[in-house]
Amino acid sequence: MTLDRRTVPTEAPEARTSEAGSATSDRTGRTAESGAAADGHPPARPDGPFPPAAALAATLAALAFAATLYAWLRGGGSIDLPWAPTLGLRLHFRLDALGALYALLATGIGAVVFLYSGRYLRLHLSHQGRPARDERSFYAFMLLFTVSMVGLATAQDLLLLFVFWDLTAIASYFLIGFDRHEAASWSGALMALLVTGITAVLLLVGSVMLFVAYGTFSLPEIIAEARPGPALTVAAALIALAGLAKSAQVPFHFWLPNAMAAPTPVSAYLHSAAMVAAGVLLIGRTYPLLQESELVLDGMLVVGLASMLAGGLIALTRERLKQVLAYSTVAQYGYMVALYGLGGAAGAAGGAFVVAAHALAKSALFMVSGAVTRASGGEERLGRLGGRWRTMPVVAGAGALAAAALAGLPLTAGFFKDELLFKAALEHGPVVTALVAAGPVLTLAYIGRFWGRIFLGSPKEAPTGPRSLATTLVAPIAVLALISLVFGLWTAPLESLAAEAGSVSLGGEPAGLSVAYHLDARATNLIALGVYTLGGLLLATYPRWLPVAQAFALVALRFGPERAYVSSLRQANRLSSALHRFEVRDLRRRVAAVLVPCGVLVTAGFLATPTLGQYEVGPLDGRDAPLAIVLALAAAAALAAMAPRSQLVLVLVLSSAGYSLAAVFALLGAPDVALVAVLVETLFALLFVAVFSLLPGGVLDREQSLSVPPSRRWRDPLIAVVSGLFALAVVWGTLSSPVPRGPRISERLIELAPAAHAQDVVTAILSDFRGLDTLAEATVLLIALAGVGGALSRARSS
Amino acid sequence: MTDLLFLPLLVPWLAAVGLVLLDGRRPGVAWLAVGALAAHLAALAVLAARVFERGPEQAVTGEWPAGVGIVVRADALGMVFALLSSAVILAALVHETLAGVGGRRFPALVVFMAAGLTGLFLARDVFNFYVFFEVAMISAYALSTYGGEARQAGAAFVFAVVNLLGSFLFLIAVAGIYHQTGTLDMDGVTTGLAAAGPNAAILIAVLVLVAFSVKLGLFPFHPWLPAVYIGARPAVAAILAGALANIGSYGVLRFGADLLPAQLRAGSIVLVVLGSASIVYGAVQAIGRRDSAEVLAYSAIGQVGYVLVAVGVGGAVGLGAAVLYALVNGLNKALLFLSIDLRGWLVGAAFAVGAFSVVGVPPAAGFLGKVVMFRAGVETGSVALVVLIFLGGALSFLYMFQLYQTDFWAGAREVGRSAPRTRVVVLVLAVLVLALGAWPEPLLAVSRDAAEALGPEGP
Amino acid sequence: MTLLVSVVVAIVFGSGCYLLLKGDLFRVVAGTVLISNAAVLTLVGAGFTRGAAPIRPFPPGSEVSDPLVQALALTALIIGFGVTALLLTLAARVYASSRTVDLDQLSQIEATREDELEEAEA
Amino acid sequence: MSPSNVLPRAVARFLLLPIGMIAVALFVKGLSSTGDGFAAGTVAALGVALQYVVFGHREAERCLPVRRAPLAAVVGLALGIAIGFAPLLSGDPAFTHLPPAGEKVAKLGTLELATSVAFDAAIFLTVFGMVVGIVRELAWAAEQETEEA
Repeated sequence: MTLDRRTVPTEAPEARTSEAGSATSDRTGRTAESGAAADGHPPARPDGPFPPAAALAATLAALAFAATLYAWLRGGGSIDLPWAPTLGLRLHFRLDALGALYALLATGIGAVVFLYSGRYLRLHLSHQGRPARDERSFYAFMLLFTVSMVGLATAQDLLLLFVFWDLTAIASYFLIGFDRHEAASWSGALMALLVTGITAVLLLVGSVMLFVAYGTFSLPEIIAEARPGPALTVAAALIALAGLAKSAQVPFHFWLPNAMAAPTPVSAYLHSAAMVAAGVLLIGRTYPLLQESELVLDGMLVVGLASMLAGGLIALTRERLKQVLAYSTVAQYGYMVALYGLGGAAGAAGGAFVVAAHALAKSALFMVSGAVTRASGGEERLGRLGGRWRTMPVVAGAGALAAAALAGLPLTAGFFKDELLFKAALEHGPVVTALVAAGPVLTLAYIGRFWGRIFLGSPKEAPTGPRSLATTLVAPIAVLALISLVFGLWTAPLESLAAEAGSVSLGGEPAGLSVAYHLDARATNLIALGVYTLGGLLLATYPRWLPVAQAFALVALRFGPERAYVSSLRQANRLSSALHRFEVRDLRRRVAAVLVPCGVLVTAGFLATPTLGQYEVGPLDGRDAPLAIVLALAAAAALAAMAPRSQLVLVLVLSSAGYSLAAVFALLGAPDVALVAVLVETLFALLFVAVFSLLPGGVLDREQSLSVPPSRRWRDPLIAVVSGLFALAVVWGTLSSPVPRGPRISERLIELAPAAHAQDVVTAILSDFRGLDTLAEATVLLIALAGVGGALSRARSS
Repeated sequence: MTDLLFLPLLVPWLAAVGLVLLDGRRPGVAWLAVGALAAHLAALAVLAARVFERGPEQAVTGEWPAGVGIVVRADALGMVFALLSSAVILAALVHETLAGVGGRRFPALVVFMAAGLTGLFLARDVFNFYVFFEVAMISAYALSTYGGEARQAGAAFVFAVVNLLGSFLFLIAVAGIYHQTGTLDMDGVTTGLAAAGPNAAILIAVLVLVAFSVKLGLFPFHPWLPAVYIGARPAVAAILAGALANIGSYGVLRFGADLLPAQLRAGSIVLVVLGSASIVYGAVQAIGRRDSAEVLAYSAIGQVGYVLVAVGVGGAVGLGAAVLYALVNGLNKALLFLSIDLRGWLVGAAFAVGAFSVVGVPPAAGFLGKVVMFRAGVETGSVALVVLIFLGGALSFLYMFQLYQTDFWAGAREVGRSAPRTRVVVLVLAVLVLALGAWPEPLLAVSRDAAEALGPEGP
Repeated sequence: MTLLVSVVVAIVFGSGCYLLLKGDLFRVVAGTVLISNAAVLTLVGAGFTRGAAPIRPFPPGSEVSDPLVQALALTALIIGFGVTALLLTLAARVYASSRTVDLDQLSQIEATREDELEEAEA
Repeated sequence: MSPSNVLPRAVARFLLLPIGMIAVALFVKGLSSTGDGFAAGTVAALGVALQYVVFGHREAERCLPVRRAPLAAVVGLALGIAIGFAPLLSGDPAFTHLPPAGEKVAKLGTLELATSVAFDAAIFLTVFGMVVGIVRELAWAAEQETEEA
């Protein structure tokens, strides 16, 4: 298995999850088992007592739900603590209606899903042969997710919002990758992380833009100050993009179907009520800024409609249960995004209402799919199911309720979700209304197909799973479905919460929201009737339409954004490999990589600054003749060092260059330097010869007979000449005319030397004025000795 | 009160000299070195606390006039980098001690490097800076042979040759600085260079930039870096990437913003271009690599690009961003490199923290680096810069998590088990990275103070 | 004079660079020795004054050579010596482990090792 | 070592004395004339290196206490650090030498006995130890190499 295949999905999700997925699960299942055996942990058992971790998680979530509800009923409240005063960051949380709505969803649905997970996860782990202790990380990340959602729902500071935003992405990453040995989990987790993580950076950029413009990250303060303008539009668009990506909207939607590699409770929670909801939450939270720009609103409307239609169409064609639901989620969040895009009170409050109504129904449906799959021994293809109502009537009934809620049938909360959409759309003319109405038509068709093919008809294969499902696998579905029904009949709580949440999104303006059944011929009712008729018709005749939808799905997958994602990942890896082939691997070019850019930069420096009059030849007269001669000698020796074939001759030439320089120092009035230079050159010669004596004879001369390839025959001297030229320029340039001929420290040193009890000023500097340098220099010598010892002792031992 | 000023330098220096004679493979000796470094870090922390509270502390050797004697000064910028470097070195030494030191002179060399770096960050004298720079570098050359494999000797040779070239260029710059200003004391140098000829000053600036770019491993000066980091043992790689590379960041800040502000402004576009090229080049190279050390080496090339870009942006925001990014990057690299030869799910968690920090996902501290970088980019009003930082981040997502999944999910690191105690340091670093992200005030305040310590470019 | 010193520095530096670009280990070390010498000469050349050695008593009437650059040059020389000594033994060590002083062969060995690393991971 | 190189051996042994004297002179005259601890240390070390070249390392080490060379370097450096930083104990900045500027110094011949002389001696020890240490390492490595060959 190459990495490419693991990183990059190679096929359309349907195909991959079927073939590649099962193939790898075979192999990795074995690895997991052997790993479990090696660790001494037996595989999880599907039966036994209810897992305490799940119980604990569910209890905590339920308590959090109760606390949130209590706090909300007591009028909300806020926490405001300093966090990072340097950037004006505050830990500012407020439980307003918008926050309460999402926090209640996250904790409430969380509690129900955790209850469901207890039994489900044991079944899942035992199916894979993994030990029960693997579930600990599952609950840890689920709880982290819950906490992050509550934080996200209540945060009032953009940077704080970003922190929780990314925390949800982290939790989601590890939950999708829970079956880390499966190829699908591998690529699905990476995809979700890349898509939501990278787009999260857009939220950060937008926030920083607002910070730079308004001097604060505090959302209420920014909203109070915000004035429409291009900067605000860009910031709002970036934030909206982050929200759209998280809500799995076209063109970022593809991460969601791939995230179905996660265990079903994760989907029931994250991919219906929480993770995807975070995107809409962000839009609702920053809506006062977003609605300043028509462009952003129109963009959201278009994206919402596109997601609604594309998601609905593809959902109609999917075979796997969770794939149907995933595309349905794309479509349903399209409703909400479209509502926010339509704008106004209806849009803002409607968006909030739809989130809740959808979350209840979709969460239940995901759990239905999980229950059915578990009861069928892992079967998750619609074509292989059927007639399941006989074996699991409660699930079938609850599922029917949830499906009805999703399809917007009367008596469920879902009915109002459609009605609100129609109402908002009607204000924008017939075209928008028609487009919007197409969504529910498709919903009715795909969800009807989903429910019907699971529960109706005759069983295609005998169920191989457990004969009866545990109560904790069924009850959570029933609870959510019933809540959907209750809110369909008793509309007041959800209505007021959504209205107030909408008002938060509108920056405090009241958002009227009237949710009630009207038995009259008002437009929304008529549209709803039309939708039911068309939807029913579509459901009845969908086999005939299927090729059209399938063609669309095929085209969308083949040429859609997922394809772009996959191919850009592949291209990036390919580009990297191509680039790596040019990576320098030998010393010569590593040296050239320093010298050549240095030469370029020096040239640039010349072009950028005036050079006229900056260079001086310096005084030179007849008395300097000896100096000029030794300098010439040194230069000649250095040039000669390039020629010799034998290493020993090279060392001799090198020494003569050094001695010539020592003579130069002596003539320049620097006897101390000259003395040390002579000594150091002597030592060098000694060391070179000593090291050469370590090498077998002939090696030094033989290597030199190697011929130089023609490509290098000119390049090396050229680089050398260029570096010589830039050295000339730099040294001449910096050693020419010091502009301020003010006091120099050297004069003070000469004055003060007697005070340091020394006649030789240089020695005074070395041992007194700059003794710290001398000490550090001596340290270099000691370290060199240590390094030499280390290198040679290993040379000896090797 | 000059005694405390020298104490952080004196402790490791003396300790290292003593340690040279002892066999570092004996656990007692290694723990002795750890103790010395811990004492050093404590002294440094006390000094730093005083500096942050009351402002810079300064002394001149021998009570001579400044310039005659060597000026030693602890200011916020130096303290920040000294603390980071020493903490990383200590972490690496503890890590290696727990795993078992394999070289006779390893502890001594590590402590020598701490001494050299401290001296360098305290130096307020151009030549003194160079001397301590060489103390740190020669320790690094010797350290990079640690492990004793053939490839390490080859890498050390490459490392030494290329960096020596950089050092000599820097030395030529020092000669130029002295000739142009008549002094070596940095305060005098600053005023002297402000009055120097523009051509001479820009040439000095170029040499300094090249010297520090080589240390940082910036594209296109980088080719020595992968060979050294890949060949080195994890502890050594952590020290090189987390501590030694700070010389480059600090040097660019100190010499650029403090001594050559006019040249920095004039050449800011060069810095931004070099930094951007590094960001993209490092990230693209990292994507296709499969070995942890290779990915991290190229990631290091990319990450230092951000520091350079931030310095190029300049101003209080840019310089503060550069300091903060260098700090966070040092910690990230120490954490990630030290984890290379470890296994187990806890190490996986620690590695994930490091990976999230590199890509800038909160609550890992790295997100602060991204925040300040974007702030610097937005304030310049350059769309291209913001897009570049975004792109660099996006690519780092890809390479970090490809690596994480290969190593910890696909089981590339499952073979063999590491002793639990060897994981301690990595876990501590991971917690530190998380804590600094969750409570960002210290990092933000410290990097702001450090940027303010820089001369005329500061606010 | 300034020009003359600069030209010699340039020649020594350029020759050193040429040796760095040569194909064997010890020429590279020789190159660093030359470059080190070029840097030291630059330091000495950076002095402001030329004349007698800065040792008291100064000969009357003549200028004294700048003592500071001499101290710097000394320090730089010695540091260069220490580092080059280490470099030389590193070269010996490289030779001992790979039995070649040819840099082409050495870089081939490095490339092969890296490729093995890649394959081992893939 | 064949008997034929008796002469070089005698010369080498004999040269040790003048070389040592040169080293001492360089050191003593350090503060007043050309030369300092580094030069003196190097010269002395070159004298020892000459013994290695002529006698081979085994014999050279038999008659000279060079096995302790790294110790000399360490002691020298430690001494240097101690002298450099000792003034901190009395509240003075580092590298404050005694006696203070301008005060009378006890003289030993021409050598002024300031602490900077002791500092120079520390440098002498370090340099001597380092150079001899490297020569020794190389000599032993050479022996190893010839044994393998």
